[in-house]
Amino acid sequence: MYQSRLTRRSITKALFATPMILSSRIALAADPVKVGLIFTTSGPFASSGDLMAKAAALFMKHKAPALLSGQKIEIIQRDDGGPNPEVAKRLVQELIVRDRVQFIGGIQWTPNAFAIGPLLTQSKTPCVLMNAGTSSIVRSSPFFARTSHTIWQSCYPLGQWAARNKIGKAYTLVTDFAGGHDAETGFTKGFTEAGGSVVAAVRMPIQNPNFAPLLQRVRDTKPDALFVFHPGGTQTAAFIKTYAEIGLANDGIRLIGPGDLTSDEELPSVGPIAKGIITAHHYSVAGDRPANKEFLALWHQEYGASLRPNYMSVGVWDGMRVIATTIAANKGNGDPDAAMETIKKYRDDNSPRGPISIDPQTRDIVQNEYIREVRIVNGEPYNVELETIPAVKDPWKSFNPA
Amino acid sequence: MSAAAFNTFLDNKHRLSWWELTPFLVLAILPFVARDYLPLATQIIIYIIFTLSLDLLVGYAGIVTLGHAVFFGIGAYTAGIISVRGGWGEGLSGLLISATISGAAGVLFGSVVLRTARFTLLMLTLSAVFLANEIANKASWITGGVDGLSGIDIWPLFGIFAFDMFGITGFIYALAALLVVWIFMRWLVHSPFGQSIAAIRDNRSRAAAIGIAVLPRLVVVYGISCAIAGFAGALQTQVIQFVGLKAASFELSADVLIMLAIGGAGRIYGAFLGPVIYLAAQDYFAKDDPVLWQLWLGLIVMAVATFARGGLMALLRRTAASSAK
Amino acid sequence: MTPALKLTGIEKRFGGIAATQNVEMSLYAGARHALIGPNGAGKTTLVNLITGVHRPDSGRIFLAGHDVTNIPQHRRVRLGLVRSFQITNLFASFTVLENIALAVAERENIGTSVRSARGFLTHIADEAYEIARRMRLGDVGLRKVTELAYGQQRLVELAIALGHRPTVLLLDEPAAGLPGSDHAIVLEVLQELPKNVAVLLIEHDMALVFGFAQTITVLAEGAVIATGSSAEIRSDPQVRRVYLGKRSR
Amino acid sequence: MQLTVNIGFQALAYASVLYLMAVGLSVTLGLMGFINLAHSVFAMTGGYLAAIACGNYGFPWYAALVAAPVFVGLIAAGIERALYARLYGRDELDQVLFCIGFIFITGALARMAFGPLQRPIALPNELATTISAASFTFSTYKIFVIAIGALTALVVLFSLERTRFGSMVRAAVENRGMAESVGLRTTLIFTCTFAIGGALAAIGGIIGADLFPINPSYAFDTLVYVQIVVAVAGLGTLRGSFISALMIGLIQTVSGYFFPEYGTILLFLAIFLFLFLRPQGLFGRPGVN
Repeated sequence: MYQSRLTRRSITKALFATPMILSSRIALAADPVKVGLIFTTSGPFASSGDLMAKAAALFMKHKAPALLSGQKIEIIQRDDGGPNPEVAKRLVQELIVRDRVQFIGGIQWTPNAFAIGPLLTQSKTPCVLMNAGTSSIVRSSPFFARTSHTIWQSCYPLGQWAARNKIGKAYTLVTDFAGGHDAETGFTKGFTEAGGSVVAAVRMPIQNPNFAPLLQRVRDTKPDALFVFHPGGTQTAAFIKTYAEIGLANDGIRLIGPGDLTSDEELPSVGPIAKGIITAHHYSVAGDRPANKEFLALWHQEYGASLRPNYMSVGVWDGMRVIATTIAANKGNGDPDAAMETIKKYRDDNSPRGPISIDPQTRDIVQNEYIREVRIVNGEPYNVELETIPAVKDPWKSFNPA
Repeated sequence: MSAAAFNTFLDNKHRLSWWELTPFLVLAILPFVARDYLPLATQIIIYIIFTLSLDLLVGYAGIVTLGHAVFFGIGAYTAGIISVRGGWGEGLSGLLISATISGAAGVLFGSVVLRTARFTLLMLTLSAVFLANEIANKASWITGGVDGLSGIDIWPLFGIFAFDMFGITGFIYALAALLVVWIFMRWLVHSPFGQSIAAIRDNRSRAAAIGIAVLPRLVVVYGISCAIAGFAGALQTQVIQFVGLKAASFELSADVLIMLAIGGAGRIYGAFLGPVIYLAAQDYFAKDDPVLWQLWLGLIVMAVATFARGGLMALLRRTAASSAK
Repeated sequence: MTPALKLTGIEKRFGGIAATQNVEMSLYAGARHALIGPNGAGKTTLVNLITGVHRPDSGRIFLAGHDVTNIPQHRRVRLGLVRSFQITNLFASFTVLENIALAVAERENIGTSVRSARGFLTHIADEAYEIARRMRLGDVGLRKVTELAYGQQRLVELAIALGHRPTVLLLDEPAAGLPGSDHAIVLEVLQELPKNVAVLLIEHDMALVFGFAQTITVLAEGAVIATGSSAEIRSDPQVRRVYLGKRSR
Repeated sequence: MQLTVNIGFQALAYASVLYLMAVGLSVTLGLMGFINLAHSVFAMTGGYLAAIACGNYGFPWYAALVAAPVFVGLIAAGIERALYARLYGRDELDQVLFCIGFIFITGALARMAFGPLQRPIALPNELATTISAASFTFSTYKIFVIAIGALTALVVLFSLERTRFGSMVRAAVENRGMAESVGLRTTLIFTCTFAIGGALAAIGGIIGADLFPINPSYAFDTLVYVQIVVAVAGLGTLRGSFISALMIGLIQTVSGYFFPEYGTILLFLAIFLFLFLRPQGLFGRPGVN
């Protein structure tokens, strides 16, 4: 279809003028709409990408057909191998130019998201962010929308909660990249506004094999609580084990952070020592909602009882739903502006994480935040939801109006 | 056998053969037959230039390094910083400045590490690449750290040709850069200087005994190689308008070493074949199953190291020789 | 007349072992001088000291009157001090003629040149061929050195040294590893060396030494125990005791 | 005081793991001049074996700690004969490539067999506790790790100095030509030491799983740390590895405590300067390269 249009004239024209690819992207309803998904399925962070890819496949199999009523979607999945913006940029460029996708989705990493922003604007390709959580990303292109979360969304309310719950002095320890910086500033603002004080703010390298000296320092500083953000995955278990081993819990230093700290899939391998960690986040497998029960039933039926999904899986699950709904609403006509309008009106009261919607002004997600505590349920650790903070918009954007 | 025969032999060995132009012919027609693949082709060209720089070290001077990405990274970051922090977006001068800086860094570094050999040299280059990566990570106020340096704006070339999303300008720009580097490399390795470098590779102690100042000459080659590596890095920055930590990583050092080995070291055109095969295969296989690709890549690299020394170029040469008989 | 090569009081210790003790020696232009001694007498160490691979602990080395004790190896080569190696030490990926041409090119100072994209300039090629022909290597000039028979490789070893037009030539066992039948060729080649070159021959084979050298120095345990004509050396009782005695053991 | 003890304790635990993972390398390098960048593959194999045995089949942890290294040792011997032996005496480029290829293959196989997630090795309950003495709190597990590290170092030193096999290994490392000329079968010695080195690395992989989590990219993640232990110790020495591991453990821990933001820079800067000033390493002989 596309190939036949590449006449000699169009090639010559393409070589000497900036071509309009918009026209080449308009497809008939019978043609599959191509959706490019970028996950991290190789390298040291492959484990979380795998959970994201599984969620996309699960949605396509069980939920998409009913939503799409005959319209076909072709998924083209690509691997960026981790926080590799140059790779992500090339993949997106190829997806747009070579594969002519109508939507981009996925994107686990903030730097990768920033790298592709200009491409999306230039080519007018809507992109649904299904994990990357730095607040300012959606401002870098009008074609970004987000179904995951922002880091401020969980860290700022957590700061307020901490100050209200007998934590006066906090020590912050975050991974040194944009996400970590957001976590540090978001928590600090919420915490200090509510009367708490931060005694030390340390940024650690993204790949750190040795948490022991960092945590020893925390113990010697004797704060009331340690606020931690790291990008989850393999670091989760190592971190919590070291926390227990250095004896911070014995000294009464509480461990708090956004949900990345106690990511659901890693909790079983951490074991009972994770008990008592307080986190704020938008999704837990322990969430007591019918939509979540259904989601988990499908997941375990497909991938076995021992593998848990996590918040990233849910970000993808809802993100795929946004894309499928948009395609159905516009009958796959490929008009990016119409697609963005549809996305801005999206709302779903029955997500596994509770009611969610897209804020039409910011194109960012509005969702409940839950304060959770790790508790042992039926012999396994879970993030049990204690409090609900309803319909949280990204706080960063209200403090930093565009 | 006579002196004239020797002259003829030298002529045959060093003169330009028609087949040496084939890579450029193939690349020149690419925009007309495979427009969708231009971003990939541009990436391949950038890696060819980088691999050429490594070939000068490994293939011609016999210096094995695990840290060549340090200099690719210096070039890449210099080009990015000039644009983002300095506001200077002119491409050609950006390339030259970046190449000069990484060349100078290479001379400094080379005059330190080339006094050692084998394992120690490998370990020095290995710790250098981890050090460089961590410096780029920590100096985030100028490099962007883990998030990388974005917002690089390269002005249209000669004020006319803007870098477009389809990568046509980028492709032609990179191709022209490759042509320049190739002419320079070819001229260098076939000159008496290049021959003396190969003599040092063959036999260091004999080279000193025929009056070659071994260390200074290796330092010069090291500097040249690093300048070319930096040139490649700067080119990548300008074309994709982004620099990340991978530009100065052990991973990239290992990748380029693999590309060179698959193509074949010490023959210039091995540095063309290696990246083409590696990146094209990666593009084709890794997309669907990165794990299987990693397995195959590992098997190929091990097989090349164990059985097929000299890589594809040696294989081609043997095939050509046996079919000529 | 200034000696082409002069050593005064050369001493070198490795760890606790004295490898060279107070060696004095003078070679004039055109000298045909042999250095003999049992295994481990310090002959190769002395060559390494003269050429600059090692630095002596004390003593001085003069080349045509210039003190070269502290200058690096490659600069001594440029002053005309050239050696060959006991173990064949060639440029393996090059042909015979290229091996020689590399040395000629360095003498002509074009080893750092990038003027010619054709490898070597014509006059260098001609000279390399001329040396190869004299060394009976004309017919194999375009073969890779690794393809040659061992005897021919030994000749390439000498040819590379000659490529530098040395004023002082140190030959470290040029016949090492060759069957006795081939020694005649080596001797022939040696006798055809340019007349004005000062040659120091280190050799085990007595026939070769006595056939070639006008003067012989005997080294034992790093020290010179005798210097003289072949007749004097043959009859020296200390040499017979130390040198021939050890060899027969 | 308390600080010194705590930092020293952490450094010692880190060093013990690093030492076990690296000690076999100095033998490979000293004995056969082989630059084995892929040595961590054996630590990874040990870790996976223990994780699967304990996690899936309910093997007792202590039994796995003994059985897995023995198994890895046997595998290492087979791989040495079948693959490594082909590359002895080759130039460093071939050896480096071979190792990178080997790491790729094992990483891919691990990913296929065990998935991308890291594999925890559950500790026995009595080790997952802390011991308090006066105002100090120590992890029982780390004490155990240090004990194993120290014990191994002692056994290695003792067998090198006092056993017949040890003196053969020393002779072969220090002067291979000489050892062969007096009739030592260096090939056999090498296969044995390679296997032992692999087994020790496997112990390191198991007890160090909290420091270096067992996952498919393990061999790449740990490559540089293991190599620099040997580079700092020096070639042609089998005794320097423990001290060198300790130095690296100290730099890591001290900089992690006082300069958490610049720990990695300091480590690699120190290594680089050290190797430049002393290319032969702590205990290596000059000229052995």
